[in-house]
Amino acid sequence: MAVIWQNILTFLQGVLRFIGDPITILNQWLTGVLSGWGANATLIQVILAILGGASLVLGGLFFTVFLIWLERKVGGRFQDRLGPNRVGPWGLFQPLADMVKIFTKEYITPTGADKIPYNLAPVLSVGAVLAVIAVIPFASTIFGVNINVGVVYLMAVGAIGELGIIMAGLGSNNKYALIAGFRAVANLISYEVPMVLVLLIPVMFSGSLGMNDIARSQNVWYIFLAPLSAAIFFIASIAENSRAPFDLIEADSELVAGFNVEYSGLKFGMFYVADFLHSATAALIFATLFLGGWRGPGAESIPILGFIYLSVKATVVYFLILHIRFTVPRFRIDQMMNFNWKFLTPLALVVLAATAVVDKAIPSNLTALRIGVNWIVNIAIWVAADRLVRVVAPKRVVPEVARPRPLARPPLANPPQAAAEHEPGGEA
Amino acid sequence: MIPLSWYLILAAALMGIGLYGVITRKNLVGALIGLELMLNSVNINLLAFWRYLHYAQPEMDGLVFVALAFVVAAAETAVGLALIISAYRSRKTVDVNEMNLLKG
Amino acid sequence: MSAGQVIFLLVGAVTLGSGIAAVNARKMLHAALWLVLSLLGVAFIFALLEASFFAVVQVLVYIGAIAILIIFAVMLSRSSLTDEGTQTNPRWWLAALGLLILFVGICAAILLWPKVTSIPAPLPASATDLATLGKELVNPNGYLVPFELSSILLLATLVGAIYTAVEKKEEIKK
Amino acid sequence: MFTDWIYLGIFLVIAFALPLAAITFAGVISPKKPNPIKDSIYECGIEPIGESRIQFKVQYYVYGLIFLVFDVETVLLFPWAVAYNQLTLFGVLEAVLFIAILAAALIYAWRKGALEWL
Repeated sequence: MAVIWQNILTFLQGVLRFIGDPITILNQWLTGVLSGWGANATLIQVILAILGGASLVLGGLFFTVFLIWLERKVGGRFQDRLGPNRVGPWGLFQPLADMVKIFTKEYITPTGADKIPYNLAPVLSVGAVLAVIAVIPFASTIFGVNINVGVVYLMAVGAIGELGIIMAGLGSNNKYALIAGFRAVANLISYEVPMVLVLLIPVMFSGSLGMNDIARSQNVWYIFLAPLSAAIFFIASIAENSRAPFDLIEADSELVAGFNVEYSGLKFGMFYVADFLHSATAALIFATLFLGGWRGPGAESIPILGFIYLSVKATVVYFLILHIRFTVPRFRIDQMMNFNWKFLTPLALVVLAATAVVDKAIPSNLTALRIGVNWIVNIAIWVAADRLVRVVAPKRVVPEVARPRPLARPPLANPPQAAAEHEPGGEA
Repeated sequence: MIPLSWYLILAAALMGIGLYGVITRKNLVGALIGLELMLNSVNINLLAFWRYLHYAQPEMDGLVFVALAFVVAAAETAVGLALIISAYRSRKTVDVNEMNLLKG
Repeated sequence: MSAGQVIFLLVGAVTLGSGIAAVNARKMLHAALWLVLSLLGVAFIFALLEASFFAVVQVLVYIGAIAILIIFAVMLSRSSLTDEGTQTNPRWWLAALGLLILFVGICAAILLWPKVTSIPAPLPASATDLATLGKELVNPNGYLVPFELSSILLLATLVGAIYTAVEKKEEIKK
Repeated sequence: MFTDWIYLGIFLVIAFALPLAAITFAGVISPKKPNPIKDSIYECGIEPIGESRIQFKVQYYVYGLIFLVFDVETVLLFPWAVAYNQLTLFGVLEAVLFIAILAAALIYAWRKGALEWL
């Protein structure tokens, strides 16, 4: 009897351990199985790498289906609609139906299209976003790869995405697509400048470029040490995935539908997937860099907890992105460029320099003092920037579209201003 | 293991291709593209020497040189393209053979 | 032949092939796109050399900025878009011949050099650590002067390029 | 370390190959009935006039240029940021000088009117 109990207990312990840290245990198990089949160590590593990579990529692609549903549902609620609600419970299967439809749509290649760039563009777009997943640490043991240049890799992969947009614009043989593509790229590269600048701050604090190292080193969330940089990074990453208010790429009222007008079927679908997945990865990256990533109570010993923490943090950020998307009107392109080059970039430069000097001046073991001084400096910079904008910015001439008009009703016999005319000082 | 000579020969070939582009292209932008290839071949060489011929203590010279080569390459491209745009604006061509103002 | 050598040969072939295509393409836009592929190949070569930081920076700077700048510049000059005639000088074969001889000469020189067969020692951990590079860059006895000078070079680049490229106000009025 | 890169290479191949495979697969199962009207360029139903590869204004180039300058700057600043914890205050101030010179570049571009879209 005792033996059976013992067995059940060990089994339960095993299950718990598996739930706590599935990837490591799966890894060990697969390694055992494969070496049992007589594979050598290199081959096992390669096979595991292929399996891991394929599962991450496929997971990303199918997760997008859920993201699309989420975005439509949340967007519906923001706009006082129901959102998808016919196919499946709460319309959950709607994106699946869309997927089937988009798979069977005809590809229409416009006349005069440049075949190779035209067909390569959607692959580059979606591949660049998928490649980001490789360096995101989902938990202390669950990550694709912790290369020692993870942060720069993120930016480099973004460059491939820009290339995809340029190719789509050039290949389509369409003026609208070309203009939209070039505007999109001008937009993306512009907002990359403040993004890279504030990206240096987590790197400075953690002393590493690896994403997992950055997550691991956050005893204090970096948003508390560098609130202004976090804000700049957040704004720039919204602009990078071209969400409203920066959605000039898809400015439907100006540029038909952006650089992907000439695409149909799954080629268009790939741009769509890239778009949705991009904002999800942006939320994940923000959570990793500034919100402590998978860090939380007990996350070191039980990796799955870290995964849950990261999901919660990323969901909050993602919801914020959605909130901004559905409530803020679009910028004009000149406003957008001005905002970036004349406000965000100088601000990022100042914040970077100030944070570097201030944080060096304070010993790093005085955490409370560090946070306090950093906040004071950040707030001071923000106030100064705000004042400067008001002083320097040219006075806007507001066109008279809302001139006071004559009222339909006659003025009151005793205007209420009469009471205000009594000077309080006159009494003395 | 890959021998050092492979990298050097690859860099030499890339340098030759780039130089060919610079010499033969009529279009100035095309010449600049050739120049980019040449700069890259230099970087391959620098990194290969850094990787293969560093002795006892780690030498950062190779890496610093590559970093500075990046800066110089960026400066060269930016100014070169600006000159091309300026030339195009005044002469409406980017053809090297038609820029013969000094020919007399 | 080891796996590393196979990868090297593949990447090298792609790099050189797309390089040749880049200098021969009729349309400048295609040349720029071939250049991108070639630069990507160079990035992989850097990764093979275990210079991971520069492999990534290669993509970031060359593909993300320089190639895009070249494409922008191509789109600015109309004649380079429409001109689809032969893009090379008539005596291109002379250049090709000369460069081939040069290439063979360089190869001979490389292969005769005694150190060419040296096998790379495993990199010490401090060599792959970027912090070493960073400290060296701001070390007054190291590379501080080039570091600051590169900043000034970038400033000069920006000033010069903007001064050259942006139209003067009088020209706009004309 | 190096195995990380092999893994990353495999991951990149998968990340780019899977969408390619999906697109090819959808191309096989989807109908193919092209006709000239359907394939014509979509410009709001109006016949396209002239070449589609139009000339662009110089502003794109200027933004690209400023971006290039700042992008290259980060090449030098990233190693510095990694070494930040091991540097003295002097080392930090050197980098601040570096950033200040770049800020001067940005201010020049601003004064020169190069940042205006119009």
